[in-house]
Amino acid sequence: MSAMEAKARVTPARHKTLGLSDQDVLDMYYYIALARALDDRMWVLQRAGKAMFVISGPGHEGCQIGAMWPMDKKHDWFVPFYRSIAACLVKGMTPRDILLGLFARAEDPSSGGRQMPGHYGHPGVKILSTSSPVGTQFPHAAGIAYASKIRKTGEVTMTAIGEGGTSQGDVHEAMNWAGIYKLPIIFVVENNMYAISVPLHKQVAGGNVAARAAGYGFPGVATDGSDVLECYRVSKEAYDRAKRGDGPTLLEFRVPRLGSHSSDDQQERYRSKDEIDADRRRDPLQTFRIYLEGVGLMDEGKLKEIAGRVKREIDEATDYADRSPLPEPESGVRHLFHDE
Amino acid sequence: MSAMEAKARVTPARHKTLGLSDQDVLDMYYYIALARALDDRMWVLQRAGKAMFVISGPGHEGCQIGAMWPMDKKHDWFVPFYRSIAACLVKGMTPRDILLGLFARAEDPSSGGRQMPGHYGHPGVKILSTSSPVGTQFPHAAGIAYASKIRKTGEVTMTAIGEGGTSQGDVHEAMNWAGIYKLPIIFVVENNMYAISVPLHKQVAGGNVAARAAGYGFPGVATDGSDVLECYRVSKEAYDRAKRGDGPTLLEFRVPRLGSHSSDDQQERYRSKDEIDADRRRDPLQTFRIYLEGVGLMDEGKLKEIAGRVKREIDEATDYADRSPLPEPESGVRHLFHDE
Amino acid sequence: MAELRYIDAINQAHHEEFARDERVVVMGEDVGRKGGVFGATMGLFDKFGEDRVIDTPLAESSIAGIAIGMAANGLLPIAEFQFADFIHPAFNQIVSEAARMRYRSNNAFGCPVVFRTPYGGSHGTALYHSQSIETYYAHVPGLKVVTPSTPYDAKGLLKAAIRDPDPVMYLEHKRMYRLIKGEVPDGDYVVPIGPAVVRREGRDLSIFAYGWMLHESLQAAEMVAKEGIKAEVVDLRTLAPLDKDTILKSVAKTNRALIVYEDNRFVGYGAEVAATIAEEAFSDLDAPVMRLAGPDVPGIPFSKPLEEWFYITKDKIAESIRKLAAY
Amino acid sequence: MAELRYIDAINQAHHEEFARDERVVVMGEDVGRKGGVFGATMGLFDKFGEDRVIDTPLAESSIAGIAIGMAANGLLPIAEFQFADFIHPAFNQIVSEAARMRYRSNNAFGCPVVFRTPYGGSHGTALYHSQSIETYYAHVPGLKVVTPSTPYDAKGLLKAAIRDPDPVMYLEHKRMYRLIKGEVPDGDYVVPIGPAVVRREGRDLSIFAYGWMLHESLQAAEMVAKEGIKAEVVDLRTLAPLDKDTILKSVAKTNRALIVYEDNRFVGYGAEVAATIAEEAFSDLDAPVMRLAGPDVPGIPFSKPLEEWFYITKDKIAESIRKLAAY
Ligand SMILES: Cc1ncc(C[n+]2csc(CCOP(=O)(O)OP(=O)(O)O)c2C)c(N)n1
Ligand SMILES: Cc1ncc(C[n+]2csc(CCOP(=O)(O)OP(=O)(O)O)c2C)c(N)n1
Ligand SMILES: [Mg+2]
Ligand SMILES: [Mg+2]
Repeated sequence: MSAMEAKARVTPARHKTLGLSDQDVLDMYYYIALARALDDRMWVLQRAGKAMFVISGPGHEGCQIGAMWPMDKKHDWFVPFYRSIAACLVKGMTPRDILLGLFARAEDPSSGGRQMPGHYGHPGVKILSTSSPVGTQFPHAAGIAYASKIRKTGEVTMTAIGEGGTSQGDVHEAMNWAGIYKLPIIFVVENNMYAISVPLHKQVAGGNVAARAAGYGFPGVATDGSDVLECYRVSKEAYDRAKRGDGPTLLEFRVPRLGSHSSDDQQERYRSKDEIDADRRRDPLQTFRIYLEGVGLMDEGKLKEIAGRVKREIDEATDYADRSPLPEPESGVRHLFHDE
Repeated sequence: MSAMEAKARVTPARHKTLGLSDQDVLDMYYYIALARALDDRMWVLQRAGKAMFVISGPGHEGCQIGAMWPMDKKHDWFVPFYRSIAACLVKGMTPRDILLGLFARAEDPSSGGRQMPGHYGHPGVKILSTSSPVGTQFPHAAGIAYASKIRKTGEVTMTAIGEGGTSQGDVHEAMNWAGIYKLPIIFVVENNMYAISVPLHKQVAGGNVAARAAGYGFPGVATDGSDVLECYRVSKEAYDRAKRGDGPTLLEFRVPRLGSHSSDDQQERYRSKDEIDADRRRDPLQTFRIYLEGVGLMDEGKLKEIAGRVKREIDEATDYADRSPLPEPESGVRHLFHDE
Repeated sequence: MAELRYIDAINQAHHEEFARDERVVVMGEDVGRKGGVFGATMGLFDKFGEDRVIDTPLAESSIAGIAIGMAANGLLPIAEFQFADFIHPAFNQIVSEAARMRYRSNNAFGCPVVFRTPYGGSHGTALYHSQSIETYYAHVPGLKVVTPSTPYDAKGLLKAAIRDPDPVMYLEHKRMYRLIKGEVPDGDYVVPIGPAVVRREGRDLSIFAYGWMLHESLQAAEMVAKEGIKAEVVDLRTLAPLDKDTILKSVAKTNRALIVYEDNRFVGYGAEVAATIAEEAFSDLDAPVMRLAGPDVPGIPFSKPLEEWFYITKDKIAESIRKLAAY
Repeated sequence: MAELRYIDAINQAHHEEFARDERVVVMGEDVGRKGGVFGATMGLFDKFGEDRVIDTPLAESSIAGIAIGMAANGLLPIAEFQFADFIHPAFNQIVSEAARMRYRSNNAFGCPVVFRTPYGGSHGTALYHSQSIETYYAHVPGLKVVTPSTPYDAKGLLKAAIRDPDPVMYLEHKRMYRLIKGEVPDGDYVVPIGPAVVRREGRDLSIFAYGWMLHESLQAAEMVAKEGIKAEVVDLRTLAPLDKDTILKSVAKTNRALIVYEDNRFVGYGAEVAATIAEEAFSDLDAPVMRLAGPDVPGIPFSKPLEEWFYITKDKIAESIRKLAAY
């Protein structure tokens, strides 16, 4: 969705029809802005030599926030991937938590500085620890959902992956399992058209990830990931479906990739300037702002206020994380097993 | 398809419409009869203590013969699974080859007696060596087809698996690859409703394997595997499609399982008598005979003649294989690498 | 106390743990209505229902991966792999995920999963139903590996594995299932993960073995006893973590070590035992540490003469004992 | 002859083999237009086209499995795994299929595939971009495993691997890519798979190492040389099959052996080297065979202090040398 299309989609009642209050959509915008600013900060810190590596999700924030919004932040489970920064923020992680990870500090709740940045996890808000091998999280999520089902906890599980990751056998196996047991689970695929440098047509036969769901007997929905409210709408439907016991949903969000794959990559080497520019025009931070302006909830002043709040939070978190101690060398042996 | 349904489907022109001569259909029947008799013989030998293990395909022969019929026996590739006995016979293996494997003789062309019976392979007729881990053959077949495509050999590759095997990640990965490169390949799924004891609804989400193909952007067709001519028809279409360069087809044949999983299994422990009986009524050996009788190509005398020929061939093969020497113990070290 | 077959001891442990703790579930191909292809889970489906006794799709990576997820959400899954040869598709989930969950999350998440699987050669098991896989997994930090050799240990170690807060690979040499019988207490007991045990005392040399090789070694020790060679036989039982103390104590007594394993020799598990002895018992040794292991071919071939060529039998072990004793 | 970086030598070998034999193809994630995340396949896509330089889907099991199929049908595939940490999903295809194709088919089918992958720790590579995987694969009969340590060997061994009629795992320690430079002949030459090589002569003890550890060991040897300890340093180069002769000859000369590897110590590759020396050079040894290896935790943690805690550095090696020399 471009700016022009975004404008065309402004109808005053849109978010209300979806059951979202004015405060809800303002909060959603705040999270998009927060995630983006945090993201920008991480790249600045990396370029300044304060961080070794960044992998983040510019362009993916809108769909993540739309998808996570219906979830119960305390009760439900999230099994993220490395681009899930916005989703993790909504789920309950803080900029501090994320920057403690970036700086690999002892206090980093994801891994105590053991993993690369971007490998989120947080037991307090039921975000399962992320690893690097792409695809492995899908069976984990299905297992969590199976446990919810037979333990009758009423939890819903959401997991996320890139479209490239859907090529993995594990993704198929997990969707097959989830379909068999009609699990309360939402599979999110954030399709940014690339797996590092590999374009969609060399990764996804048929070009349509959502279409795969039909083969497992559950619905698959493809949505413009820069249309935050539409992302929310399909996610709410998927959530209700899971809650009702009607089984899984596969959500494919078509999102812009606004940056290189990671700080180790230069996308200019394999993407044209035109294509990169076209993606920029689909930035959810912009399209959602246009919506809020259109329905009269956002203006210059409000924008400044949010930007200010976000900056303060991130400055504070950066300072905190920066001052926080590194792990002790000898702690490397710890937690191999439970009692050690 | 039951006997009654089989009778209903007798129309004089049916095989001719499909471009099959009278001789073709008689040959097809011969192969079904040959595969079945060979199968029966293997079980007799096993019960008599002459063979340690049998795994075979009673009930699957009709679809295998229909599927293999359009293939070029010398030029095209086949990547089988353990039930592919009838398909391997059509492709060019002989009862002797199969029984040399059953008796684990040095001369066994599949493995020189190294593998369990049922692990077919034959370089002379381009049947790739089979292993036991289910699913691994799908990527192999896709790799062969990719080589055919870029080497421009015009070969078509067929591979086969049970419906249970489609749960494997490898199967997904191979179909994805084949879809991306529009490979000249036919994926055959012989759906007998069980993976050993596990029923379809606990293995295949959605219950419909053919439906998976749409997710990869190529056609999937489900066919009654006891209707040999229909199996041929869809296979011929798939073959022509592959030859034209239009890419893969997924063929799901719904077949009866007329025996236990293998000689180590007793299906009575997990299947009802009624269900087993219902399967027996869908025996392709019977339904195809009914067709041939209906169109006047088969009668008592002809049946006897074929049975006699088949028995002679199998007796001869049994004798030969039985007299054939076992491998030398010291040969166990050989062929780890090329030059050894 | 009853005399049970090895397989029955495993089955009994399942039944008792299922009754004791409703978080315990078992999942795998044919573990449900059929009760497992070897019968390890017989009777559980009818008694505990299909929610807890789960016939899975034929997809090993997800068997492991889903078990990991279940464990993260309050269950204690036993993941059965029908044959050890077919655990390989799950290698990534076991190595990268199960074994690392606690370490990578800095103790935030654990992974109390038991990976159970029948391994090793029996008659006619051929290339793909006979593999030894312990080497691959014993090398994985974060994973415990046990190989019980008696019905008593089979039950007690399975209980320990189920109750362990970390992932345990539980390996059953399939040749023992029906052949090996022994006394098994009816009630609850646990054999701790870790300690090895001396199965036969001796003073001329020490044999280190596990699984089926323990039984062949005990018979070989019996054979050479008649010739006056007193072999000590140590059952390693737990392969990771390794009980070095018991090993070093035995070598300190006998001054000679023979390590017997059925797996391929090269970079096989026994190399670690040999290297440990070489490094830590150097001055105790009167002879080179010796290994007797499977030939370095990809598996046990099917045909009888080839199968016999492969196997490590009591005769071959006795031969090695004589050689080592004579050094 | 030019001085090339390790990565450039690998790249050059690709270019030459692609030009020499049109059956050679390369496949992997980002090997095409991007030229690989480390640049190993740079320039191939433009020169040889997308049929032969194949950007694959993100699915390692199929990268291996499809390569096996290609090899069965007349191609010579090089399958690149972006990081060794991500080869695990392909474990089944490599172990059960590639390594067994010839043996199981009694020589009817071969599997001329090269599995190439960057392994080992460099700065900031963390738990999942730093693994050593050689132990798993060196244990697999039917698979050859090479670990070149110099640009010269990198080129020559890659050519040998591509031309080998059997599957070869080609492991590149990623820390060498840009740091290690050396003379590389422009034209065609091959370094045979198999022979180890003595990189530094010495008579007080022998160090056995490969990959990055070779370079740390050479530096450590230099350090202790100043203290009068003359360490011989042997580059194993090929891990499977192992060149026992060169190892035993060196031990016969120095009577002391130190094996250095970055992989986790327990059941690590070095155990085989240690066990072999202990068994076959027993009477040559004046001191216990010693191993220095990575701690037994699931990987190299990210945070600097933890990373340094893990690494086997020249200082730690020098420390071990002194201890062994003093025994
Ligand atoms: C199993 C595995 N293989 C390879 C990689 C290296 N890798 C990391 S991200 C990535 C591309 C992922 O693409 P996609 O799933 O589309 O997600 P995106 O990064 O585009 O959001 C690759 C190849 C990995 N982490 N894990
Ligand atoms: C990877 C792997 N896991 C498990 C097995 C054991 N096994 C052999 S056949 C089979 C069931 C296969 O069912 P299906 O694919 O439906 O084929 P069918 O036997 O019914 O024709 C199983 C579980 C195996 N051979 N390979
Ligand atoms: Mg992507
Ligand atoms: Mg079936």
